[in-house]
Amino acid sequence: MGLLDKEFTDGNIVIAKADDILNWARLSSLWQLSFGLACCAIEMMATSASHYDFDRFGVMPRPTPRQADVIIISGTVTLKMATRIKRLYEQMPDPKYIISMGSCSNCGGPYWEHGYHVLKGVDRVIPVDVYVPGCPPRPEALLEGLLKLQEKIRNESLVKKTA
Amino acid sequence: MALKTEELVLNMGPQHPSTHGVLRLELELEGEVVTNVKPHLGYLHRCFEKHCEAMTYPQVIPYTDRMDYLASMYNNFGYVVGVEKLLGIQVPERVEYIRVIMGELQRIASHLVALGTYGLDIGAFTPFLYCFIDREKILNLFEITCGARLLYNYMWVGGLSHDIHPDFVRLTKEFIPYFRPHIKELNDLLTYNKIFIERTVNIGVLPIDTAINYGASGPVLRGSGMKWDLRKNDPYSIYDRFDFDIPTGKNGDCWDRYYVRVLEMEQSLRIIEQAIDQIPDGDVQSAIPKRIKPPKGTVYSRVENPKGELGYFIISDGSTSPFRVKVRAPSFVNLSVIGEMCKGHLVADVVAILGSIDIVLGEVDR
Amino acid sequence: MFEWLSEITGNQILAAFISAIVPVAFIVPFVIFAVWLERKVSAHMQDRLGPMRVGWHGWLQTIADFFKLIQKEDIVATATDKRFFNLAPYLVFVGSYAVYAALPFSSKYIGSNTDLGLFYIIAVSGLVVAGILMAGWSSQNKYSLYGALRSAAQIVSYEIPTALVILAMVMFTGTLNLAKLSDMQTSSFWNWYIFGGPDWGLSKFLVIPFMLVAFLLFYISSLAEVNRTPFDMPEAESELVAGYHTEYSGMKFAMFFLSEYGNMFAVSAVVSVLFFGGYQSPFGYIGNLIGASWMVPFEQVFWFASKGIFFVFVQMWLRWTLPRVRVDQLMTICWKYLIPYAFVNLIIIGLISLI
Amino acid sequence: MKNPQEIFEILSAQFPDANIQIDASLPVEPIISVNPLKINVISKFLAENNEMLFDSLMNLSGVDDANGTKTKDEDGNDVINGGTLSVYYHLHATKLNHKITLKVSAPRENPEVESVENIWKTANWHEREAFDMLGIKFLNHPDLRRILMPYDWEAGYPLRKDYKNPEFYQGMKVTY
Repeated sequence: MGLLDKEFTDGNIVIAKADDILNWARLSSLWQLSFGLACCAIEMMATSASHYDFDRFGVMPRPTPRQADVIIISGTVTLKMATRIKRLYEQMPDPKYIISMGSCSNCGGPYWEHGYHVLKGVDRVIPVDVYVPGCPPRPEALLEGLLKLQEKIRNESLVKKTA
Repeated sequence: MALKTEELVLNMGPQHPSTHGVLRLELELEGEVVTNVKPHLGYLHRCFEKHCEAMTYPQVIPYTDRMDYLASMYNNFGYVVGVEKLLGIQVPERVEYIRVIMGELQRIASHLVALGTYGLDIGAFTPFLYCFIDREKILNLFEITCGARLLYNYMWVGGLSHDIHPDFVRLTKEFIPYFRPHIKELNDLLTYNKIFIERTVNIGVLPIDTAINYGASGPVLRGSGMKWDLRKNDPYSIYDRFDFDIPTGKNGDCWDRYYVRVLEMEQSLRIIEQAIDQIPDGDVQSAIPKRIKPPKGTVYSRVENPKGELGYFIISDGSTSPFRVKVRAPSFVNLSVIGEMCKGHLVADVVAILGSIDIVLGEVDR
Repeated sequence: MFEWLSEITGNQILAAFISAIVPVAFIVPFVIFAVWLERKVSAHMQDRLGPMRVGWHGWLQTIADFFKLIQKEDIVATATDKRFFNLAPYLVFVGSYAVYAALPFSSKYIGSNTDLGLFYIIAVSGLVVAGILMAGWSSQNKYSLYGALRSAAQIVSYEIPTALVILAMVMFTGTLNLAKLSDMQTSSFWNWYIFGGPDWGLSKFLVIPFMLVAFLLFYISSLAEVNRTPFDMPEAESELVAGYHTEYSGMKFAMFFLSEYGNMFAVSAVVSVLFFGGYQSPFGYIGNLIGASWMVPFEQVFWFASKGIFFVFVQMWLRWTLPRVRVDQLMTICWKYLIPYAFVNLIIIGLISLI
Repeated sequence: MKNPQEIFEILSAQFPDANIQIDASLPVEPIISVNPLKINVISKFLAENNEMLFDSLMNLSGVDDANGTKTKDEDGNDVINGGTLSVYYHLHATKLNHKITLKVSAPRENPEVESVENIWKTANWHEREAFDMLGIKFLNHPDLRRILMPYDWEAGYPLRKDYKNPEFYQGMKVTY
């Protein structure tokens, strides 16, 4: 059944089949870089603790950027830290994704007006895939952000680079 | 011919699994032995004091939450006590009792994170998750009263933002017998574990006079054996009505600082037990002034934050927004002692010592 | 196995090649199962669920990890020493894979029935140390260097208690050949060496406590051999970021993962052969009962695998409960406690085997 | 157990030339103001004298008094020149349990204050922060450099009332 209902316009079947498997593999084993900045990091730890368990989705914290696929920017990005985050992003091997967690890393958050040392949003330094609003976002919001990211990876394709 | 050895500078950089956030420690090493530690701060400097000058008195409270985001109830508590001293207003009894209960619950939650991440630093993964399970129970209590899990904006100048939930008292009474055996379980799992003791006893010993000279406070000072707790020595709010004792360590090493926190959790349970039955009724927002314009003057108020002595120095010039607020953050001062404690230890001990002084970077960098 | 194959196929090289493939066919599915098992065991110990979304109860999780690791970009930093950097993971895998040649999976199948089985195993596990040092040194990263030096010191110094316990066992049993060792512990668990070995007599009862001590010594030093907690100094996350495989990404890191879990099973298998009767079943074979003797080898493989997996489970159990030991404490345990105990044990078992 | 008034008398008797005044008019706590270049001598006396025993410096905070003349520069925000920057010391004696607040004011142009680092080690970081935020130079401080802001931050001292945000820092836009 699955074969017939896939219309033939979007690339032939073989590519589509390979895409699905590769995308499924990438989205179901997102290894997270264990890196937290501020209050959102505590909510991220609560998410990977027993109550909201990140591990159910295959997210495993890895200490080194070389083995990480997704980096969750959880907290306020200051100017002094921004150059470090850019270098961390560059250290990660390629199919990598960014979740910007919390309004501080989305757009500077409560520090947008008088924060002379706060970077107004991490997307000025690195390309962000999913923004999770909230200050700090609840663990359920972070899980929903992760599902959004998995959604995005599911639709990626080898043929045409979406992002 | 002597072996030519060189100093190795190792960067435990802003992104490091064990630095509790964005702190960079520059270690100068001889082989594995640390000769000098130079902390580099400021990676989370969020300009709190600049915001205080631009905001009115009530608007500053959400920013105090975000300083020590593990004990934000107590940050509000310190700031609010200071402004009330400046205004000279007296808060109703009900508010005082609720503030003490919330403060002590927050102390238990903050110590749970401290003990859990300390187990992580020494290499035991499981206690961290057990501590977070108990902490979720406390966060539920906070959530039903003020709607937030981590940063509450709950204690206002002169009162509280919400009255406590009708079945808050019942839930708290259920929490106490639920949590007490868990402290014993944590002790069996980690405190009396032979390897844990091997890793923490006689590591990072801090004598009392260096502790006072460096201004260390809270569990770090009490771990060195000094019986100093602001709730007893410089009482504020209604802490003098409850009887609880102050646990102190013997020889000021990492194990003592860890164990003082475990005992303090029991003491906080005792306070909550006494306070939960005597909550008088009344309106929690009766004493909140319409426009907060304190007279021209200065005040330095200090409270016993779970991390140590949190002080607010508020200068008001008579307008509705503070002229200058300087915060004496306990983690900032406790961290300055790390250079002294780490000399002559191994790299693994630096991680243990950093975990034992339990710093929160939001407070260190403000 | 090798002899039987060379008769059928006629030439030696083809037979050698085929008998080399069989352990890989066992290791890769075992590692896929073990990584999934570790995540589920650690999860349930920590009161959470572990992988659930990737197939029923997450059984596809490791396959997904494997496919994802294939797609990862393979970063080789410019400052690294390219040749050694690329060679190191395969050398580490060879070190743990070569041990499988001497492991008796069942009476019918053993990689190569050498008489120096145990001696060969100790010698080959030295390759792992070379691979780790190469990985640590060539990635030009201070943390990797620290991790590699610590792990090399740890593996080399923990080989001495392992060798001493094996020496004691050889004195008691009289053979280095693992296949013979397993054969001697036949019929019931009472004949296993942990309970004093097959032949009745005074020496059997005298040696039981010392066999227990030998087992504990061997198991502790095998933990250190494989860098598992409480001795996981090299990848001590909290201080050394990720030890010697900090700079590795993608398939090279998967190779390290493969060799770590392969090594875990290899060491557990040696423990079960030495003390718990290798592929012997504790009660006797169903195949013999119902007269279908062709079933016996398969039962033996089942018993061999289940004993190995039980000891791997115990290693995981220890990892998620015990904190980590510091480097100098690690060395004190080895040189001041394990080795003296191993010597005394060796002498006593030697005396008993004379009776 | 002494109250600030008695301590003030003892201090002014001990150091007549350091023009010590006390200002108890404003609420909550009386403040003893001292000459900035004499602060380390006075602090040593306060710490060692066995009637005082001020062994713990609770808090050291730099404040921009903003009492100079305000002028508008070309694009509209005001610049303060003249006036003073002051440093408040909150001292506490743990054994005798009394507290005082010292205040030191230095001119805004080149604010110089003696460092009390050798008496209370905790002052080291507090003074570095006061320097970082307000530009108050502490004489013979072991290593006076920025503590919170990036080391190469040339856009002045952020907590001054007339501080203006730089447009860019290392290629990143600072203002919103």
